[in-house]
Amino acid sequence: MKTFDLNIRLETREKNYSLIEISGYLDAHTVNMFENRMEEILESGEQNMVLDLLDLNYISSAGIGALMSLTQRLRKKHGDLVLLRPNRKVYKILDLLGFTKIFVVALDEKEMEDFFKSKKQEQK
Amino acid sequence: MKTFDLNIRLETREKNYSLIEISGYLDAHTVNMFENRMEEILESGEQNMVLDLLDLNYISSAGIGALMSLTQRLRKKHGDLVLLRPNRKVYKILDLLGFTKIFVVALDEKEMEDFFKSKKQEQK
Amino acid sequence: MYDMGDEFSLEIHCPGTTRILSHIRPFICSIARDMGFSDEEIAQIEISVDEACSNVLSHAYGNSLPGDYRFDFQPSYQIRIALKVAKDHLQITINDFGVGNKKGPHVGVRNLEEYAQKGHGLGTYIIKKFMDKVEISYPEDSGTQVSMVKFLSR
Amino acid sequence: MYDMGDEFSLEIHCPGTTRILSHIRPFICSIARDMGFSDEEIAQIEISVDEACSNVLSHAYGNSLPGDYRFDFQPSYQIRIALKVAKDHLQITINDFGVGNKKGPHVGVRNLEEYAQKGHGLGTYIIKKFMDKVEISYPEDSGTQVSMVKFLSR
Ligand SMILES: Nc1ncnc2c1ncn2[C@@H]1O[C@H](COP(=O)(O)OP(=O)(O)O)[C@@H](O)[C@H]1O
Ligand SMILES: Nc1ncnc2c1ncn2[C@@H]1O[C@H](COP(=O)(O)OP(=O)(O)O)[C@@H](O)[C@H]1O
Repeated sequence: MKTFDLNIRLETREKNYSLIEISGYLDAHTVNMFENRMEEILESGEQNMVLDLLDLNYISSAGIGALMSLTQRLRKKHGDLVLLRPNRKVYKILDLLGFTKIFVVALDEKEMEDFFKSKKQEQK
Repeated sequence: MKTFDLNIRLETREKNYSLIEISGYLDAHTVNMFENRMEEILESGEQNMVLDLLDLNYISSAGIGALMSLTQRLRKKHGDLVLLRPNRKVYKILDLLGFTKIFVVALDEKEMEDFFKSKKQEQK
Repeated sequence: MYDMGDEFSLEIHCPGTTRILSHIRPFICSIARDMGFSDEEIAQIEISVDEACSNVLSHAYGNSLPGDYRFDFQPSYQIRIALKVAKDHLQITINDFGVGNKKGPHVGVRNLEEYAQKGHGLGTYIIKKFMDKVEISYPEDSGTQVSMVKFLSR
Repeated sequence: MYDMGDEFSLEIHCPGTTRILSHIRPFICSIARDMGFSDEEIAQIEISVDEACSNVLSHAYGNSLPGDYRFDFQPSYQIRIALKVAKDHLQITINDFGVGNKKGPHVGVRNLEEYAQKGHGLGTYIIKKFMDKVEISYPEDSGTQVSMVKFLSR
């Protein structure tokens, strides 16, 4: 059976965010599909998005660019994009390029929840 | 760090056989190394050999040929070669080609021990 | 799956060294997997390509006899692997620039009994067993050409 | 590691379709791993090659603007990837037969702030950051040539 290039699964819609599982690879080939799917979720009015990257094996500039514009759009709405538990390789690439300073990266679910808590605190 | 092409590790010398772990791939590139190592073990007077193939990822005709001549040489000495727990892919290739009828293949340690027991019985 | 409406081709030109085999394999498997072949079919394609390439290394460039595996590194000795990815099949053509059929006919064994006796001829047997179409020819400007096709079962 | 005493080269000619990218990557990684590069270095080489190939698809064949990713499938559009495996380095050269520098200079952003504003130019930035030597040229008979080298640290 064919293993898919990119799988996107809307996991839950929590009170404050949508959790979306991304598996496969995010490159110039799959980025259009990714952007279209994210667009749908954005249009449903979502302010915060969490991408679970556990099974994302590869990301290139096309994918990083899509994450970048998604982040920018959510931040305009005072929301944010959280990259949850990227694997070693994806984390390393993002880190070496400096993107771990731009994106919100959470290494586990606790870090993600802490991020949303402290954000709520700030907004009070 | 480099992951090796082929790793060969003499695990134990039991009373009746040598257990040798083979990991990596056994193709035209690595077959010479394999044959040399097997030759050393043969020369030490071994009559029965068990190759633990759990971590063998690939075998081609070069590798099958080496197993074939090893089998033939051990059988001349009234010994045998047992292929222990090959993975699905390696097993499938051997099976589709008909080699599971020529080689002694043991899917687990129990099957291997049963083989040696019944062989002992026969020789009595 | 390739849903581009059209087939496409690609080529690899690589040196006649056994070291290359372990790099060719994941490339071929990646394409076959993407086309929708099953794990079993992928393994069949993988070994068939590997056998044809190994044969180039052991026979095409004339410093070994059947059954005598000496894989010397000679960088000028090339293997060309051409892939044609089509909607319902994968065609793989392996070319070398070696001795062609000057050393004798390119035939494998007919069965495993024959192989157990002779100790060689298994490569061609495997290719013919696992691929749906196999053609061996000797183009004028090159040595041997082995062309093989595997059809998608679905 | 390659202990054959000599370097060797190989080439891949493939069509300008994004689908090919996911097949090229494991091939490049397999060779880099075999040469002894670390996991981190392998990831750097992988993405650099991927960026150069993606650029061919998005820019070389003239139906898209910077930042506008339209990867149409046009089988006549080729990418050539040449690898030179040497004792202490890997050289990868990517050639296309497209517009070359007719659309403007081939430069990336200088830093991430610039990228955050412009929204493009990251590919070249990545290649320059991760590879030890990068040369971009415009051969007469072809479009753009991006040549990159990574040295083995050990
Ligand atoms: N690329 C080639 N160039 C020249 N001769 C070849 C080539 N491939 C195969 N042959 C010939 O075909 C015979 C059968 O090949 P094969 O079935 O793979 O078995 P083996 O390699 O064990 O001899 C070889 O012995 C050789 O004479
Ligand atoms: N193969 C190519 N052919 C023609 N132009 C290219 C090629 N590669 C890159 N370029 C040019 O270089 C610019 C920078 O490329 P890059 O840094 O990858 O960023 P981006 O692809 O986001 O524009 C491109 O916008 C394009 O104008």
